[in-house]
Amino acid sequence: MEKLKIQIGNLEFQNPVMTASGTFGFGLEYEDFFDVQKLGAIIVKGTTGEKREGNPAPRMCETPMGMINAVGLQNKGVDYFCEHTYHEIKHYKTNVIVNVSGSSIEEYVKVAEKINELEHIPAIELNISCPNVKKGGMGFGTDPKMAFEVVDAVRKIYKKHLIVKLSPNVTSIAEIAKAVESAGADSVSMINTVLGMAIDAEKRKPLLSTITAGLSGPAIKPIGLRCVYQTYKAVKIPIIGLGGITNATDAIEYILAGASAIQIGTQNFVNPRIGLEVIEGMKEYLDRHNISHIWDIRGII
Amino acid sequence: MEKLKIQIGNLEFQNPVMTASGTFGFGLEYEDFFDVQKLGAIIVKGTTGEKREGNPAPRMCETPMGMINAVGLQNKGVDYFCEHTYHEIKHYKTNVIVNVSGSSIEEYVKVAEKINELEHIPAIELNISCPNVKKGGMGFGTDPKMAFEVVDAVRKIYKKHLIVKLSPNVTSIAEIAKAVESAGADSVSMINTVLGMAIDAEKRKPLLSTITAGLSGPAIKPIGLRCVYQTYKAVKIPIIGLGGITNATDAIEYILAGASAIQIGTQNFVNPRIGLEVIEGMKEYLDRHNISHIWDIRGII
Amino acid sequence: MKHCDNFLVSEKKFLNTSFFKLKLKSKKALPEINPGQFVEIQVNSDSKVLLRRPISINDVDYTTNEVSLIIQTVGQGTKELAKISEGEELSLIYPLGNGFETKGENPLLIGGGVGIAPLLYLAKQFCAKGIKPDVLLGFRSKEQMIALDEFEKYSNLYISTQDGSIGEKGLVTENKIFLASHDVIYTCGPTPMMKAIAEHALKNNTECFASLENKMACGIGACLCCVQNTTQGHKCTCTEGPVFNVKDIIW
Amino acid sequence: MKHCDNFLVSEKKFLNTSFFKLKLKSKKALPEINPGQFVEIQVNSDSKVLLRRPISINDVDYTTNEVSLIIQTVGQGTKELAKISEGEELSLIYPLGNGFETKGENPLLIGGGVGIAPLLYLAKQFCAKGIKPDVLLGFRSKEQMIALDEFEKYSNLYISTQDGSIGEKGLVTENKIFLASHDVIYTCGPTPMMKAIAEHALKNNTECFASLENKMACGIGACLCCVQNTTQGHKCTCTEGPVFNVKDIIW
Repeated sequence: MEKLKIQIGNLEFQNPVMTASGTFGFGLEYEDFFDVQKLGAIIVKGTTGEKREGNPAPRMCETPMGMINAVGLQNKGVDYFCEHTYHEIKHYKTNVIVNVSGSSIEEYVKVAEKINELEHIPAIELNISCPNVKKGGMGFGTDPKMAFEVVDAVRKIYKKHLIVKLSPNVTSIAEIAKAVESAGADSVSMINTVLGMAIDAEKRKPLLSTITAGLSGPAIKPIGLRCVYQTYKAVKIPIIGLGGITNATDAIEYILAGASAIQIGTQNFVNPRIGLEVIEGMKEYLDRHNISHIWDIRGII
Repeated sequence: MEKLKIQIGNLEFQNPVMTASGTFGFGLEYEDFFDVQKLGAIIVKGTTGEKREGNPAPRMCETPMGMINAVGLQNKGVDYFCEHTYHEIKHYKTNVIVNVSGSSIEEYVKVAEKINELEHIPAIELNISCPNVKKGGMGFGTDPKMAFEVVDAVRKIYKKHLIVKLSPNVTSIAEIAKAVESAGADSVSMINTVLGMAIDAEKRKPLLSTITAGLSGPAIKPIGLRCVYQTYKAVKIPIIGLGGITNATDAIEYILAGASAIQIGTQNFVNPRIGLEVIEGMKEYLDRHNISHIWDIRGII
Repeated sequence: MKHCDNFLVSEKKFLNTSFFKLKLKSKKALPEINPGQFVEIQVNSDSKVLLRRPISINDVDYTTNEVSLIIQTVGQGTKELAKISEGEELSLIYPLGNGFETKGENPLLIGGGVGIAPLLYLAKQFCAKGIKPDVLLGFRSKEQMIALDEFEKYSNLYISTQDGSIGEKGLVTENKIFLASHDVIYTCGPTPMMKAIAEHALKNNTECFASLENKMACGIGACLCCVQNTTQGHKCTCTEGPVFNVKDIIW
Repeated sequence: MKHCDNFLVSEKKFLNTSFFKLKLKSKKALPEINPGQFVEIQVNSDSKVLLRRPISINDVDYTTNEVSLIIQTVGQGTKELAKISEGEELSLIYPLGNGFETKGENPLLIGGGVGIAPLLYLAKQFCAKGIKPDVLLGFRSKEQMIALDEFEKYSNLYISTQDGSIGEKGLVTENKIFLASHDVIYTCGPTPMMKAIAEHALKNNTECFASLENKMACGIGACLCCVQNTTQGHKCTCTEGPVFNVKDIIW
């Protein structure tokens, strides 16, 4: 599988296929379905400074070829992760990356510092784009200055690979990407969910407890591709593309748009083995088209 | 149909169902399918200062529950409209509204001035959000200051009802809406298409000549609803909601989110009689729920 | 161990105007399945319906490797499932959730609407332990009811209908068997029904387990979408449920 | 006058591994349909395929009010259409486009792949005028061909295959009948084929009409998505085409 092997910053990946935070638990949940160590990386559930209960139900509804979620960073907190969950997954022979979330710069820094100490976590994904928390979250990701500040603060204390996850809910995602690049991010991942809303017309009520929340799934793939394409022309750091990937063809489209690697999100819910199928499908595509390495077609659109 | 009769600014509508610019030609194209005068309004194809050939082919591709178009304001220019097309449609016993587009403030002003002279055109929809033209278009709709300037200039010379069509491709659509409200817009319509992109992985080519272009259809309904909801809380002028409406239920959802009226776009291509069906379906909904007027449920989410 | 496999639709039968039954045959030996567990069923890969649908298991036949599901057509997903033909295949993730334990010597099983589905397999499991349980099923009317031969075989069956068109008239909580003494109550059905049953059980110090419904995405505890608020915080209906002890539920 | 109606699938037949034929029966009398016109067909309202598919009309039977379509399964839309059963209904917008005129005393009709479909009805119209046209059909190989009994009845039929497995070996532009003299050429097929034919026709001052394909949304001239570049600027393939005089086309 040399054709799929990549290096992003100082980090090696056996292939460019990762599972998106919040859609793959801690990897453990998918062990019944395939050997999750075959993934290029597992990005585990968003982790905050303290335990969070997340938003009240209802947290999910379906839309045409999409879903909206309002989970709101429910998690057991960074200390629980370090003391318990970490020990269940640190043996994985692939990159385990922690999605780091927060409501203040101090919280991001605190979580990143603690994760920095974990030997088998070679990278974090700084989530400055969660639309489902009242304070912070997406706020940091929609203003270049705030984005710079939070990444700059984390960069000062976090010594390993720093991925920053960006929001599409902005006038120019390339501007935000440039800001986080200049603050020292090693790479960016995009797109987080698109801010959306759904209503039950019969009951005349919103379908989600938070009213507006995060849209994902095939419906948003055109938006994700566009964001990657725009950002590829604007920054030098690698881009990890996501948004609506359901098969290897979609993954190839992201690479063509400029992504160095991809993440699979919502489709994990539909097909728990999709990660493996995308790896195999990308390999098959490269073989069929006689392409010697996946990056040979990166950004050629 | 008293239940559906509305007034927006100084303009009366027999019902709140309009057809979106660029999806219904000049109304003439749909006369074989139903009496288009039953619509609340027909918003005709975007008109510019001079004739435009639009973008090269390919201009259209499909995405999951959506389509992307890159037509790029192909039209015969405002003079041709005033001298020819106008005379074919001025007899319609419903509101015929002209979508006014341009690449400069001068062009918007010039077109608006000419349309202002047409007796049977009671309103224009100022399109400051077309993603498919290189100069102007969406540029005006993504910056509050530029949006203010163009609306202010048109307001000075345009005496009838002025609708401004807004782009969802911004960090805060409510900010833009506030700017155009303060510049004297009588109402806003939203959302124009979402900037998207599609790629043919096998051919390793973009599927559209402009590479990025405008996504519409059911896929974007959650985004449209969210934009209307956010804007309803921010401005006093009425909102005309659009984006992915395929039936009366979708239309009711937009009203619940805060829209005073709605437009049907892409679905006109799938079901040429959809306008009529939505009018009938909204009436049936109000009867079934014992609601005496459509605005009784406006913005109650 | 959870599985994700294609099953063959070996039988499809409409039970009334809105309920239909699917028998789905596995190509391999079925794993052990507990009553109250469910499957996540993929509607159709051509469909605009994106996510799987959680459907509780109505019955299991280990000899033929078949599971039975009773499905109510309520939305786009189930409407499309109703169009499937015998001989076609469906992808299932199974078995999911904790399921019911078979506790109690004198249990009462109460189902309402499509919530009756998992109680058949639960009644059968009680019978296998030598206990023929009391089963109380509630419907709006006779027309909403389905054929209950199987339930009659594996339980002492009681019926309530709201219009009295069959069985006792009124809610299940007004049925005489509900008011009789039982050591454990199991219930699955509409939330107001389960809530009323839970209140009664708590008041009478009867152990009571309710199988809850919730909008679900993954079904395996990854997405955290389907949480139920409980005295111990948010719990995933898919993995920590769907069966909850009613004393833990914050309705 | 355009119509939007449901048609009954009265016959469905697979013609080879990727082509199938649908006979669709109208519930009312068919309007006059010209050869080369097309329909916009809705795939399935449950499908994630949003837009209709433009399909050219292969034949018309006014006595039974049936239109025939030959469809090649190429993408998601046509793949789903291939799953439809006889007795089901499909929504059609029809008849669309300008269609072919029947000009010429000694015409040649050239089809390639699924582009052969509209030429049958065109040949029939010529026969109705007392002219049995020359028809030249090109396929990659015998396996890609379909039964041509109908064409044999209404034309002097010539075949080219790229591998020579039937008819003359080579491209249609190498076929002896192509090199013979005709006063008007009509063509429908892959763009490279039509372009080569057009060049030949222009060189020889033969009138030539080509039926073009394009990605379409509305089919009725409203969306301006399906434009073809011509010497008179962008023209809608759906209303100003699909048939163009090749001297106007900017390929």
